[in-house]
Amino acid sequence: MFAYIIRRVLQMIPTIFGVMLLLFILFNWVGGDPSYILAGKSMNATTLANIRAQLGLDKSQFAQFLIFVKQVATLNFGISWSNQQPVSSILAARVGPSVTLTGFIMLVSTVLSISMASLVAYVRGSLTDRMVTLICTTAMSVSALVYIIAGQFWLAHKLGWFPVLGWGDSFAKNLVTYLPLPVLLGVIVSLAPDLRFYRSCFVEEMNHDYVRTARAKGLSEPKIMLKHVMRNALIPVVTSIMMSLPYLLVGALLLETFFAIPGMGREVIMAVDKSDFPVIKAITIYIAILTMIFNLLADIVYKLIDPRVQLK
Amino acid sequence: MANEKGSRSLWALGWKRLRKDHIGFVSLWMVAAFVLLALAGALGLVASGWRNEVAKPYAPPTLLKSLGPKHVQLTAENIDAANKASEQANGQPSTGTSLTADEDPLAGDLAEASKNEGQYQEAATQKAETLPMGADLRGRDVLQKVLKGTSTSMLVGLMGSLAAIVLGTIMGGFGGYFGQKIDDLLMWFYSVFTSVPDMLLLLAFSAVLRRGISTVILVMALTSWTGTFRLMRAEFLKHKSREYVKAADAIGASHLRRMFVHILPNVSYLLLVQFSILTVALIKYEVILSFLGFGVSVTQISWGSMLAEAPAELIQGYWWQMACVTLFMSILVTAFSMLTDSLRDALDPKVK
Amino acid sequence: MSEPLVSIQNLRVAFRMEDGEPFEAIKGISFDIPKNRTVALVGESGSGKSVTSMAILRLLPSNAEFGAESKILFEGKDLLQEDPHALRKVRGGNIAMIFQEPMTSLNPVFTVGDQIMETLMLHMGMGRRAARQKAISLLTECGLPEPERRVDRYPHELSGGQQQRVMIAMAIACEPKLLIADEPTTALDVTIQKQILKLVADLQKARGMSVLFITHDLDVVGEFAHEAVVMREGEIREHSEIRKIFESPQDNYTKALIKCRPHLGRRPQRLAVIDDFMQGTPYKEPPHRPRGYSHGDEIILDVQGLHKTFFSREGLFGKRAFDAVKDVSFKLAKGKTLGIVGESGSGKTTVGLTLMRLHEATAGKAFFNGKDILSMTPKEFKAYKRRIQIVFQNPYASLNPRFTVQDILTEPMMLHGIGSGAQERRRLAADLADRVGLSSNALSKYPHEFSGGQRQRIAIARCLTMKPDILICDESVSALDVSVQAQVLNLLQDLQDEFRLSYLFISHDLSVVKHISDQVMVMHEGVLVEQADSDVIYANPQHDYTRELLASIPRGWPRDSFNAEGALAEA
Amino acid sequence: MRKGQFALAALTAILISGNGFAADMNKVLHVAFNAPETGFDPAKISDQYSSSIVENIFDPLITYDYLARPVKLIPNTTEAMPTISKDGKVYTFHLKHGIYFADDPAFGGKKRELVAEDYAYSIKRLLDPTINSPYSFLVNGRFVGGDELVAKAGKNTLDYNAPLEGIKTLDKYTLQLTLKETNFNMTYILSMPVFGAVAREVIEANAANTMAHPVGTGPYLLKEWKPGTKMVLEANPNYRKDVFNFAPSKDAIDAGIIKAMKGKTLPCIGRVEVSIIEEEQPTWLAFLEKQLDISGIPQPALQEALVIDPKDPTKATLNPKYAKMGIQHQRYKLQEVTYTYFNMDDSVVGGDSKEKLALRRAIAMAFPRSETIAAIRRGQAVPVNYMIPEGVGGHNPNFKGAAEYDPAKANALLDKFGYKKGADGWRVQPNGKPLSIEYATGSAAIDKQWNEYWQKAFDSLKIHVTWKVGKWNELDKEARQSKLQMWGLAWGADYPDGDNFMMLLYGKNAGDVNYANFKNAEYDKLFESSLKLPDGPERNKLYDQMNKIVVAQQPWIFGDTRVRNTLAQPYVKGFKIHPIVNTTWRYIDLQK
Repeated sequence: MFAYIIRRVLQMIPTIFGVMLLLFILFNWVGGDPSYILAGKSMNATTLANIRAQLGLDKSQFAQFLIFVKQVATLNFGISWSNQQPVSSILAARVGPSVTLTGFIMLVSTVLSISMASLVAYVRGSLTDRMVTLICTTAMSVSALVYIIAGQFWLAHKLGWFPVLGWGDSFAKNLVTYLPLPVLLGVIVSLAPDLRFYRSCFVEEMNHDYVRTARAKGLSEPKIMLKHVMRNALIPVVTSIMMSLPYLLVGALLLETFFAIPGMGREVIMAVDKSDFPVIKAITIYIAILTMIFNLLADIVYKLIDPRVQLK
Repeated sequence: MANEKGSRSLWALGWKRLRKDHIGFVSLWMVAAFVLLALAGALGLVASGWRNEVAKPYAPPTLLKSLGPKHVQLTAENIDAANKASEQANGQPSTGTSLTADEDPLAGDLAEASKNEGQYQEAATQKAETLPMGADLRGRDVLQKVLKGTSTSMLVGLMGSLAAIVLGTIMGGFGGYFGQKIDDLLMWFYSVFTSVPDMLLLLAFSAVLRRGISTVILVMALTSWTGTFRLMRAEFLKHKSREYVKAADAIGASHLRRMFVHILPNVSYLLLVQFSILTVALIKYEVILSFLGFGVSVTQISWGSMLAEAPAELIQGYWWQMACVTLFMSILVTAFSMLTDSLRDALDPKVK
Repeated sequence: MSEPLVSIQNLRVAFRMEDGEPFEAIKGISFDIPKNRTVALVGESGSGKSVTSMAILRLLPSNAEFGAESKILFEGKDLLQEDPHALRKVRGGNIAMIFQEPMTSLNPVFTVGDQIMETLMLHMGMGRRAARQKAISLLTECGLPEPERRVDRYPHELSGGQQQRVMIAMAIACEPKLLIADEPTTALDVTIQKQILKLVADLQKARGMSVLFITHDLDVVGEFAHEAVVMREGEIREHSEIRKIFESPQDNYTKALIKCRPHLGRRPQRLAVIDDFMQGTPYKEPPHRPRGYSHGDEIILDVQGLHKTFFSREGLFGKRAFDAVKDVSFKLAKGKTLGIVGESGSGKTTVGLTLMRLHEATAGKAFFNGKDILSMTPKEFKAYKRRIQIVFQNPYASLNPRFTVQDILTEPMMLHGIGSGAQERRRLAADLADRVGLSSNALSKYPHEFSGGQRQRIAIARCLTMKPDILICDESVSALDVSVQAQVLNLLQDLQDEFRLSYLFISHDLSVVKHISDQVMVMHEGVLVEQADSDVIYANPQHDYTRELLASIPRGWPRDSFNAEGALAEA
Repeated sequence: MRKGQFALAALTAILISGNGFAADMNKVLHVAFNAPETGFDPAKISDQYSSSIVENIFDPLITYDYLARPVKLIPNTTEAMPTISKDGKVYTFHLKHGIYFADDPAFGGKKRELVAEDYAYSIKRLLDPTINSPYSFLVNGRFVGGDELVAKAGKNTLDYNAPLEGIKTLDKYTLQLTLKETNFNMTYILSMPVFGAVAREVIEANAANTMAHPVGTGPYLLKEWKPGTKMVLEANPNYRKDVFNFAPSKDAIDAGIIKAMKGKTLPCIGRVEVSIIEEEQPTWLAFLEKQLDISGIPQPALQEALVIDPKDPTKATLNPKYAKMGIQHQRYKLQEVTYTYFNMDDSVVGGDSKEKLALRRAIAMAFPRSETIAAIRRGQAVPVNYMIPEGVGGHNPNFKGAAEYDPAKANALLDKFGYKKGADGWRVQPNGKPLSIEYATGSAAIDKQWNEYWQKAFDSLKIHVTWKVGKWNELDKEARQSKLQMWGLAWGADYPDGDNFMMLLYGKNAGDVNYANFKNAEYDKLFESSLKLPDGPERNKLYDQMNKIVVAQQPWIFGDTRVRNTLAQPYVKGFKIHPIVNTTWRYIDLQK
């Protein structure tokens, strides 16, 4: 186990290197020149050269990459090029709202979809099952953008059930006032696909031989469902949840934009828009690392719930 | 069991099962109808005149006229008249510029040209007050737009997922089949791509390339091949140790033959399912891309570029473009998803 | 005889198929299971034996429908009419069941102890502690070594035989009156099979319960069942005392079933097939075929010191080596058959695949016509490839399901440039299909339209397209029903006689190997333990392992091994 | 000397009860920006959003009268408007006494008074090569000795302690600026937020991050900053006593404002919360839900919010349903021009030859400007006919510079100059080469709306057009490197004088603000002459001539000048939009 973790961590190094390379190529090639943003309305060649020197853009590509390597090694990405604030403090401010928003969406959606999926799988083939599947499929066919635009317009503005937008400093205030509508919309968007996926996990498990054994033992159907099937079906479910955890940080761009929630998704767009390379680098590297860590954690959790799994 | 019924390939069996599945079969017809529509759109048989300004700006849908807001729609003539009035008040010339003929180097040429301008005069057309599905800002027919948009969105979805599938299958196939160094390399590639947030990849790729349908397709392919790669890698890995592949090895079939003649047809039903899943995903993805400003160019129209106009329209009360696109998109996507489910059941060789 | 424990009366089961048509799997059968007796339900695939066993506990899938007059009386109550609650009391309590695949039939995420305790707590109302103690004693009773330790193990941590013991422990936990065993040993090695069979027989006796034992292999039940029900295509062909079944079978099908199974005691020129009996004419066994290598045999393949090591990753950077084949040498004579027997993990299949270079050998030489085929470059080897061919075990997996039979047969010819054109290759393919006994319209069909035996014929025909010298048969008949197995064995024999093919016949089934091989080599854990002419080795095994193996073969009737008293119980 | 100064400052603080802190900390104003700010170091910013914050934190020497229209400069931290020498080169400012910076650890716990040296330091910072001020163009080459000092610094920090003739303090409260050339806009320039006074101690203590540490003498201080998300301003407790005492202009609403505000100590509002909301739908909905107190009307909401008279669309009135709610509506023309430029160095659209001119003219004539004003601007814009917009010194309302919309004549003109139609029906260049024009554009929804009209214009001329879509900074870079063919831009007044606009086509500004790379000797000569003249008929004559050159040569296609409509909730008192000052927060009150 320990050796396994060590090896997996070592394997992250080439991946991180690849991510860095990809990022570096993409953004040095196409990322735009931030000096033109900093220079403002009017500029001259000297100003521009000064700015480029200050940003380190006048160094050779190789030297710039070496700096990048050093930044990744120390996880210190310096200051933002657009507003000259430490990248770490910018991201620190952004993480909270994203995690809160996406976390609640994920939590509500997961709890609802797992419980509904197990119920629907239990009555699989019935009218209820088919209706739920049909509703889910139809619900999934509508673009998230439409849900958000229409939801904000009607639920918040026309009906006045929720504030139109906003974000406060107090967690409780956010939870009670600002979160409900975006979370509701987020759940509407993610519930249907989750429900369908989890249902298929449950249904697939119910076809296994051990279910027959459990029946032959005289267990009742609910017990079979809740004990035997659930535990097995949770394996893919938990894995998919673990894999989606890094997206907590990426946030929900559309929701953040429409509800003025100061999350990571907006920061990414803003950083790209302003060619704020340090911020882009930091976000990407952090997310890459987190993705890998969560992948590893997913495998370890997998091992915990499925004793068959051997970590090699 | 099937002997007496004559020979049927697995595809034929799948087809037979699909026909038994009413929902799946109806979905298939609906998807087929959309594909036809898309083809007709692409060939210019349908909605070729979507760019014509046939109605007044934001003309409401004919049947639901009363549900539209009653805003005054300004026209260029209003603006011209208002400007003329203020020009007169300020003593500006009523035509041309304040330049005298000898101040303007083109004055003579313009005078000469004006003799020939007759051939370019266009008769003013009567603009419709209402349209079946209403009109947009420029008075274009929303129905025509959505039909043409269907064509673009489906093209984007189908081509994008095709490209992603091809990319994912080739890479996944080589990785899974050969394993070892090639697999390590491809897996490295894969983990790099999956570790970078999609949004960044998207923004980066979009920034390099020009706007247009081909770019959207390319960006989609570049950001969505990973799912297929994973799937195909696992399948090739599984199939390469299957006995029929070993048998092919034993009879002397080359690696490429084993990969693409033997294994590929056996995993292709998964690809078909994956293809339809991806198509649906990409049709929805295009909406987000368009909203972020990476959609198709001005002379093209897609569902996404129509929905990107929706937020601004909705606050003015013009709901019909959003409703129309949502309706079309739901029908297609629902049918496509249902078809996917049915395909998955029908083509799975385990279910016989 | 007293009141039977279970009485199955006019049982009809139909499955509603995808196209809505009902498919009748059981066509109105009736039989009783008396108390304290073992009844064997014997039949080939499609006979409905498993459906019958599942029907008793109503474990059939939801598309199964029972006939209106069908009754399954258990202690006077019709199980088909019981409400779910009452039925659950019967399940696991009065009637318990064990299945063919212990691995998949146990829930992988619970310890075996938990799974046994669950039954105990459910039906016996035990507390956890008591249930655990009981589970350990049950495991002890079922012969699981170190039960205190293994009770906390997960199913995958146990071997197949151990898993089946756990299944049995679970089944007998609540003192059932009837134990239904659905092919419980089919997936197991022969030595393990023997142990499990003995365990079931012992438990039956000790507990005085009834056993319904479902199997496709008459020999297996010959050893310990009291009576047998022979089924075919949803009907009962014969139901009588086990002794009668073997000694004076009444039904032609039963007779055929007994005869078509290769037997250690005899080796006819051709094996009997079902058709020999069903046409009504009395069957006359063909004469004995002598076997063995002789001095003048031309050696076509000379394998020396074959070694194969697999590596798996372990620890931080370490590799774990696993020697699948250790220093194996043998010679294959032209026109003769060399049998390789061994249990799973013995390395016998690896030998075959390595010789085909489907795995690269770690060490060793294999001289084919004097050339070492193992050290050739892949390019050089290509020319030799067609001369050594292989028929795999699973006819369902070894044919590409997307190819028609014609594609399958012409592909090797195309790859090796046999035949002057597509036209001729098609003609050659048709000839070969005919030769292996496929009908003329077979060429345009797909593999899934054929039965297992037919598919194996296609696989053999595919090899023949290249006119090979050596055919490696890797468990080629193991997955087939006995009647079909006989046909394929006969075909192989005919082909050998006709083309002077040399066979490397790999199988775990010692009877089959004895029947077809001139020489036999026994492998155990990668090592060749014994090699000799087949008659010699069976008559006079030198190695302990060979002896153990031989002793484990079910002999059918007369029963001679572990259950001699069982026969007495009958009298 | 410095030490003594501090001691004195502390003493004055006690003696003068000048600090008339009266802001009600419970009054919170909610406003939104539609794009992120960059930071709050006056020397480093140039965007409108950052300036809006900076102007509330820092005090320039001079500012604008809140109510006077046309705009009027008044003293801010000075006793009076500066005395200007006869030659117009020497400006002398006398600072008010007893103005204090907001507290900051850099002041070591003492009150820190604003002195002339602070302004000298702040202006020098704009020259500092290490600061790269975006507004350095306003100061470079302007002060006596300035260039020499900059040259001496090279790439390093300016020597702030070296004597500089152009920027010097005569005593503690007197600042003297000496210009190399007469400049009639200097007072306007000095009123810009970037000329607000910073304290050297604070800057040096926070050298690594001056953007986040604005400490000034203005009415507000920065309480909280979440970059790109939220800014919170709080009334500065050290703010000098400032009483609302403006004279009414002839605008009707002024009477009400004076009634509500007269005599109040400013600022009244204790806290200003600024959030960033990029999308228009949420911004508008948030205003309607009273989550915002003051908001512009996003373009899509104009029809909903206003009753627009087709006869005179710019005189729109508030929709009665909102007017009834008491929502206040104000309207003014921005001091801006929008234009689309042709790159005069480009081989297809640029150049002085008549055929190139004809192409530019034809494109200008084909663009349906009135239609865009109707559909996109919803009538809330007037056409540009002169390079200088209304309200800016030098504007000529009688001049008509925009090419007449006449696509038919434009086509005939192209025919005349040999832009023949090829076999496919699209025009080729006179030399037979294919004709395709690349138009640069952003990627927002609004850009797409504009592009549709441009597409229509080019289609009507049968000229192929392609789109170069890019982020602003990418396009800006390529524009300045002369790589674009056409691009549409807007220029807003930095100060209300025509010079700020006429410089946009000055040949020496090519590659800088002269994106069109327009180099016309006559124009340049006229521009240089105009610099020497104050605003007046004499200069206007030159401007007219220059405009004629521009109209004739067509480096620009004139766009429009927007009319801004701003709404405020009923409880916002004293609210009046100012055309130059971005925010009015310090002058208003909330009475819920």
